[in-house]
Amino acid sequence: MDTSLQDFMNGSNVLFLIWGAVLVFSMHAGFAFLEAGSVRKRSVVNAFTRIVTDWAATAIVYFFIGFPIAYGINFLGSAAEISSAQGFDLAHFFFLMAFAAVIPAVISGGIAERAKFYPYMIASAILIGTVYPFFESMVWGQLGTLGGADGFLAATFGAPFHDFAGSVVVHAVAGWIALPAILLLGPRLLRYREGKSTPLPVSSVPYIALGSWFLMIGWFGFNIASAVTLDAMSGLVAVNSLLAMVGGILVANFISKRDAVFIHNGALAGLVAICAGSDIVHPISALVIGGIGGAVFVKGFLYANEKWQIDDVLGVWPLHGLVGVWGGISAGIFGVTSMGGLGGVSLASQIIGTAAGAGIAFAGSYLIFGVIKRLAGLRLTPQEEQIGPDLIVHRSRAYPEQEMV
Amino acid sequence: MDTSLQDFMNGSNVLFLIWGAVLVFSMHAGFAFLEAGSVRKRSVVNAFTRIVTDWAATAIVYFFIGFPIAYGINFLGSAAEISSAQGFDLAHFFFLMAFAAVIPAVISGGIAERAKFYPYMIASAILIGTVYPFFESMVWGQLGTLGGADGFLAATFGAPFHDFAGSVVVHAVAGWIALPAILLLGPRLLRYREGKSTPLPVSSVPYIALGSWFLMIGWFGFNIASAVTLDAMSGLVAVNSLLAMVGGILVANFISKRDAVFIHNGALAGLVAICAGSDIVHPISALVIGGIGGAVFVKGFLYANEKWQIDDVLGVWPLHGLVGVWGGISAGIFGVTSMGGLGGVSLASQIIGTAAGAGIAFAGSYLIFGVIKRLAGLRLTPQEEQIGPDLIVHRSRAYPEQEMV
Amino acid sequence: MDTSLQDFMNGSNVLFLIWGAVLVFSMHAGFAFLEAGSVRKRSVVNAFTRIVTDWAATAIVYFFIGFPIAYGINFLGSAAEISSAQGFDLAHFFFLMAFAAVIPAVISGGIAERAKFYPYMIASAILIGTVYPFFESMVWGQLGTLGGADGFLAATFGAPFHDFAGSVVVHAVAGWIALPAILLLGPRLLRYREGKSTPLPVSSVPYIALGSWFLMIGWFGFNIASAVTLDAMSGLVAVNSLLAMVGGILVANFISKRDAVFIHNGALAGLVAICAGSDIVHPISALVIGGIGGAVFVKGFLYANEKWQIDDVLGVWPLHGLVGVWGGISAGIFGVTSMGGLGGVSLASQIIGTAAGAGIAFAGSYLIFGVIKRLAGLRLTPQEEQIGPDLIVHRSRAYPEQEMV
Amino acid sequence: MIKVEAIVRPERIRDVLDALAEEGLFGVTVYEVKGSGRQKGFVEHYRGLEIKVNVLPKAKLEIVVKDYRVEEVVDAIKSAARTGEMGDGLIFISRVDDVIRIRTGERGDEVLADIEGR
Amino acid sequence: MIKVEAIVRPERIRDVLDALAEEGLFGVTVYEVKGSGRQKGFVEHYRGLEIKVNVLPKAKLEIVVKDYRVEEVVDAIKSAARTGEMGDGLIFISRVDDVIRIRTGERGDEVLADIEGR
Amino acid sequence: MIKVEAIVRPERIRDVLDALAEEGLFGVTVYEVKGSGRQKGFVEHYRGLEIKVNVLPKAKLEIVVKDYRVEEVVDAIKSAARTGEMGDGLIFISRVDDVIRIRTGERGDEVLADIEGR
Ligand SMILES: Nc1ncnc2c1ncn2[C@@H]1O[C@H](COP(=O)(O)OP(=O)(O)O)[C@@H](O)[C@H]1O
Ligand SMILES: Nc1ncnc2c1ncn2[C@@H]1O[C@H](COP(=O)(O)OP(=O)(O)O)[C@@H](O)[C@H]1O
Ligand SMILES: Nc1ncnc2c1ncn2[C@@H]1O[C@H](COP(=O)(O)OP(=O)(O)O)[C@@H](O)[C@H]1O
Repeated sequence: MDTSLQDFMNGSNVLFLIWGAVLVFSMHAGFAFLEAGSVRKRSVVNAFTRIVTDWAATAIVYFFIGFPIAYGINFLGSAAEISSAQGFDLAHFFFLMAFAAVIPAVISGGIAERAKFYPYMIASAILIGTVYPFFESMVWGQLGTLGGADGFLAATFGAPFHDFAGSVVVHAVAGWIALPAILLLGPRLLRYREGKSTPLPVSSVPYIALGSWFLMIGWFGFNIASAVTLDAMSGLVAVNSLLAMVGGILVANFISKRDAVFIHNGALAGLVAICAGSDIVHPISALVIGGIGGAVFVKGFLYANEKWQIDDVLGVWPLHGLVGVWGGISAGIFGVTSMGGLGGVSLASQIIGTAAGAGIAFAGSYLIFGVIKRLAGLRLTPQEEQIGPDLIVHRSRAYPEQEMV
Repeated sequence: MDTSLQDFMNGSNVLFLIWGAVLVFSMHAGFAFLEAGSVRKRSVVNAFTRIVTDWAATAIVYFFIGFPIAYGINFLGSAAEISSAQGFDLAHFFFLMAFAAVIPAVISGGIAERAKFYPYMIASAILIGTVYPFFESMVWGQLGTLGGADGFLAATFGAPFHDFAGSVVVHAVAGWIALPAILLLGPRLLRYREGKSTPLPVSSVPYIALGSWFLMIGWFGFNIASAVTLDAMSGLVAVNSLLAMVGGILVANFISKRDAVFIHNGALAGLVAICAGSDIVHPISALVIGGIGGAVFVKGFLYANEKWQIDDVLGVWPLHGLVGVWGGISAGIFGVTSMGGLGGVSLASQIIGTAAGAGIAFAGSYLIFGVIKRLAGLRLTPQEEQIGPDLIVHRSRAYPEQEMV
Repeated sequence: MDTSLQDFMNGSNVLFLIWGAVLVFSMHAGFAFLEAGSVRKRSVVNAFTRIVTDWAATAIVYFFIGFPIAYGINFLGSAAEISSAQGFDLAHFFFLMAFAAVIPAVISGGIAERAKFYPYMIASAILIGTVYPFFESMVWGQLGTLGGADGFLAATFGAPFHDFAGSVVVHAVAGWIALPAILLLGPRLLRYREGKSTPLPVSSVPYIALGSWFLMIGWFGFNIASAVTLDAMSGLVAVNSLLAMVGGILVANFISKRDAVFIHNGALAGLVAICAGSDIVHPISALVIGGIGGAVFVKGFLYANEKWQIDDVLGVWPLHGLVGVWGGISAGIFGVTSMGGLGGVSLASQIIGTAAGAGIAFAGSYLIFGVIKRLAGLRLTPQEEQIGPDLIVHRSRAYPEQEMV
Repeated sequence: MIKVEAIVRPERIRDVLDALAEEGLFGVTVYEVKGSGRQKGFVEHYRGLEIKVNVLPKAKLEIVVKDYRVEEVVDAIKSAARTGEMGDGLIFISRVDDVIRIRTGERGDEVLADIEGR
Repeated sequence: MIKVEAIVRPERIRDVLDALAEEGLFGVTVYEVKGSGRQKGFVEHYRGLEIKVNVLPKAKLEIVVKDYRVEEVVDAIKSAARTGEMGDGLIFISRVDDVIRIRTGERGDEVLADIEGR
Repeated sequence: MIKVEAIVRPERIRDVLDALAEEGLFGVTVYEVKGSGRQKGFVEHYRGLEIKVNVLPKAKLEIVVKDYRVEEVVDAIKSAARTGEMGDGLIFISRVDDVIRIRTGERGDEVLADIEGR
């Protein structure tokens, strides 16, 4: 192959990754609006600010620490050295950094309206530099213990842990990291009164819809570009993502009787569920996987927030934690050839890999949020919370003109 | 060509289609916000919910029925069987499914604020499984009667019906499908009082603008990826789309005296008009085609909604129906080489193909909406309409926090 | 290379440019929302309308005049003639036209709430047909005086003026064009009272955030597709853009004490700063460049709007003008190999090129806005301004339903 | 001088204003309010969580008139605002001691005389 | 008939409505208002520019009752709205000369009698 | 005790509040309202459809003061709110029978005495 063709192919592969990375970056706009719409007006500015600064903090920590831990590649050499093959490694870093940034965005949705600004940001940053890349390394990276072709699980059960686009590595881990943060923080004031659930109204259904649209759109970059190079590109991943999303929408619609917020979240549940197996299951299986994902979310949300009285504002633990677990396992069920899948997957590996992810995430997060809580406190005072984080943390309101005379 | 290069090229073509499909998918966010901004606050949640669930219903019907009818390809084999050439057919399905989903989104904009939820959804789904793929097959698909290189029109008039990106197959069909639905439903309460038009206020110009932006942006995927493979890719399509949009904006601006809603819709009118001929006309022709499209929309909207008192909330019949017809015909006028175009087009074929599309759409829709109206009713009761579909159908409001005490 | 491969490669390159162009186009939605959120409610419709019609006017002027001036290529031949190599030149035009459209969008943000509609639009159009392409030609185009490999600067200082993605050609020029427009217009009524600054409240922080997100996302197209062809594609540009943005966010956060608007603008400052050197500096340098960009913006904004009482509503002069200058110079500082950069850059050339851009822009703009001011006036009357441009210019309001009884 | 305050359904406010205008009464001030009374509110659902909302959107209009016009105003409002369903609203009548027009400085009945036609 | 107007903290409005409902008083009209008083406002920041906001969001509720119920109403509001911090608000008592129910045309005390239970 | 209600142009509300504050009057409640009167509304256009809007945004402020301060208040409002163009608004004066401060339980003139300075 002559050089110019090689350059062209490298460039195309870089474009593929960057196309994906930009879409995953755009999901962050989605996290921002999903949270802004789901909280009360007093917490809207805070939602936007946290999402964008967390992205920034993640980029730095993952650049210097997370990516090197996970893949053994660092970018401390000169610009010429680190950008060989048209900067493919850098592009890959960008794509995976955008995955890592899901972690603080998910936590943010759970702890909204009552958390302090910096303690939460520091805890998130520590997790991005430790727990997250450690597990990533075991599945996708240099360790390969769980996901490597000759890692422990592959050797034991005949197939490694398969998590194509991160149902577990990203979503389950994010959800199970968020849970301790939510528990350690406790519910918002007046969320439960004398043991009774008294829901706090969301501020804007249109913002929730906008957030979901950004997430739905960007998710196709998330899943499809997980192929990393164009010769591994697959239309199957795209259609599986599509149909899983569709399954989530329809099931959420039916079991919630046309509840707009549940439906828009149901789409996301379908997408969380399909990440792991999107490259190996049949589209009809994807529809089922996504549909079950939608149901797991709706039911999980009601159990968590109503019954167990965990004030998980956006339902991030059911959405990413529970549905992510379902995604990891479902790849083992539907990925086998007898179910019309492409095979090369083992249910045992899936269960173990998934459990490991959830367990490590929960434990690591409990430790780090626990320590930070002790050292600095995680929560605003009740008076501050009553006034709201926008005025307290940012000295501003979401709609200044309306609020002024 | 060695395999890895072939894989790379297949993968690139799949990326091309998926890039387009994701952009067309993002247009759905546009439909949602365009409708949400154009209705009153009581119908905002309903707008969002209908747009997203219709997408879901379309995906399923088109996967199992529509695409197989139109192209003779189904996806019932195993994952391995259906994803040859890196899943090119699946990617193509995704792209075309996103086109099909324009149908219910367009209807939705016409019947907003007063339609029942499921009857409308079922009628849309039936249309996606019958009328739409039937006409699609005649133009782009296995029948090829109108659009095939050796179809009836090609044989008769020397050139087949040319509809590159669906001015007719998608937009005119959508608009002429929407018209009977709107007529069978009748105008909103108080929209016309004692024969006089009393406009109902739109809720949000910013949402209308946001919707238009999503549509304008996504439309470049719609038109450009209609080339299907990269070797047929053309910068001409891109610039023609650009200039037609620009023509629509400027003409709408001038004839409406800076009416913000008309201007944002004018951009879309330009884009509807150019779909058919975007691959063959000269950019200056595109500017003219788009400009006339803008004028057709503005005038058509006023005639329909004011004079004929058709309560087409978003003006979908003029926008997609009338401008789509203009698009189909204009390709025959400006596509010929004497007008600087690439040729290979016949005005007679364009007129016949366009008329066929509008006629089949109108008739098929009249039948299906008529039957559903008889069986289940299409419309909320006056009391329900007064309260609004958000509370009646979804038991929620768009801005819960504001509305509560 | 056989033809089909050549076609495929051409098509891929066209896709690359179009991918970028669509992203840059989407930045315009960002400009629209950034301005809509930053003005008072009475000026929201005007913001949306100006941004979209300016895009249209720019497209036409740049198609017929600007691009031919800058690159010596026109599109007056037949469609067949102008679309060789799959319409690569047309795609390139689209991409660069989207750059040119930054000019009126930036001016718009500075003169918001008080400018007349057409005088400003005409002045912008004239600038797009004269000053802008003239300087563009000197840096990127046929003149090449500053940026050409054998232009004047290259001959004198050993390296041409390097402005990869337009810190200077686009942003500094836009900012320094906006400044005279703002000065000639004067501050909004009541913005400064008896020499004291009395800030006018912004209408919506969420819209500011939405605008920033569109801009941040689209910016990756702006920078990355500046490589123009895939064989010049570079992951380095992507990561440098990312880290510069991140630097801008974090520095703005720290020096403004979590001010949401500053933080979202800080991201943009980082991106403006990195455009020039994004293909040659090391990612760690990019972080520093972006961070300093964030600081320059925050401080520049306060100086301009508070101290010097220039009512630059969105802070476009500090953001694009000052930070753009910093971007041009910083490429000369950090681009050299001793700083880990790829070299081929001269600080002297950078300073001269940058100063030339700012100077030409300021002078040309002063002249054109000055003449138009004399001939037609630039500003609404005080009574009109009090009522607001939405009602005066567009006879409509942003939230009609809310305002009506 | 008498202040007439009427709480009506928001969808009726235009009709009420028209009815008043027909009597030559153009000077009116309108408030967006929420009301609770006999009309039932809605049980709303967000992510499956029930919220019972007992207050409903209402419009309140306030018009200050010369004493002898009160019954005219009450009748105009009643006939334009009535649907017969729960939630039609109430009218309150109370006394105002003085009225001043800011623009002219006029006071008392004179101000109201002034504004009854246009 | 007496009109009781109370300006309270917005976050207390639900409690006040509940307290009134316990007394059998369901007919209430609520306004979103802004108030200034002894409670300090906030200094807000937008792009570093300071804006001092002296008016704070408040809720006002208005309830017209028969004369003898006034003290009951005042007590209910006081106990449900009080936090003890600056900004708790005021209650105003004034006279209403007549009340008309639009739906039925009833007038006077009768209207209020009618609405005290549900 | 007297209640002074003033309907003014929204853009004048800050000036009015400042003028009142200069008199030592900080306790004020503000409403966003719509008003119709002699000032003409706008004919708006949406997608070419004309909507005539006769009501215009206004601000209403309400201040309860001791009887002897009424003229002071009226003058402060008048001078701060007047532009001389149609639409400057009206001031209504009426009687209040009692005032209660929720925080302290104080009643009557005492409440108002208390709030006149800060
Ligand atoms: N006693 C009252 N004091 C103040 N406002 C009241 C009172 N009673 C009713 N209202 C207002 O009148 C509105 C309509 O009252 P409602 O009892 O629902 O209908 P109807 O008057 O037709 O029986 C309420 O929503 C409330 O705003
Ligand atoms: N004289 C007054 N007239 C009208 N409204 C008043 C008056 N004094 C106070 N208010 C209203 O009561 C609210 C609470 O008053 P404030 O002085 O802050 O608290 P507190 O009554 O606990 O001392 C104010 O925000 C304002 O809306
Ligand atoms: N009789 C009235 N009753 C209640 N409000 C009134 C009355 N007349 C005028 N208003 C209020 O005063 C505002 C200004 O009145 P308008 O007639 O437009 O101006 P001006 O008082 O300067 O002639 C109106 O918008 C309305 O809110």
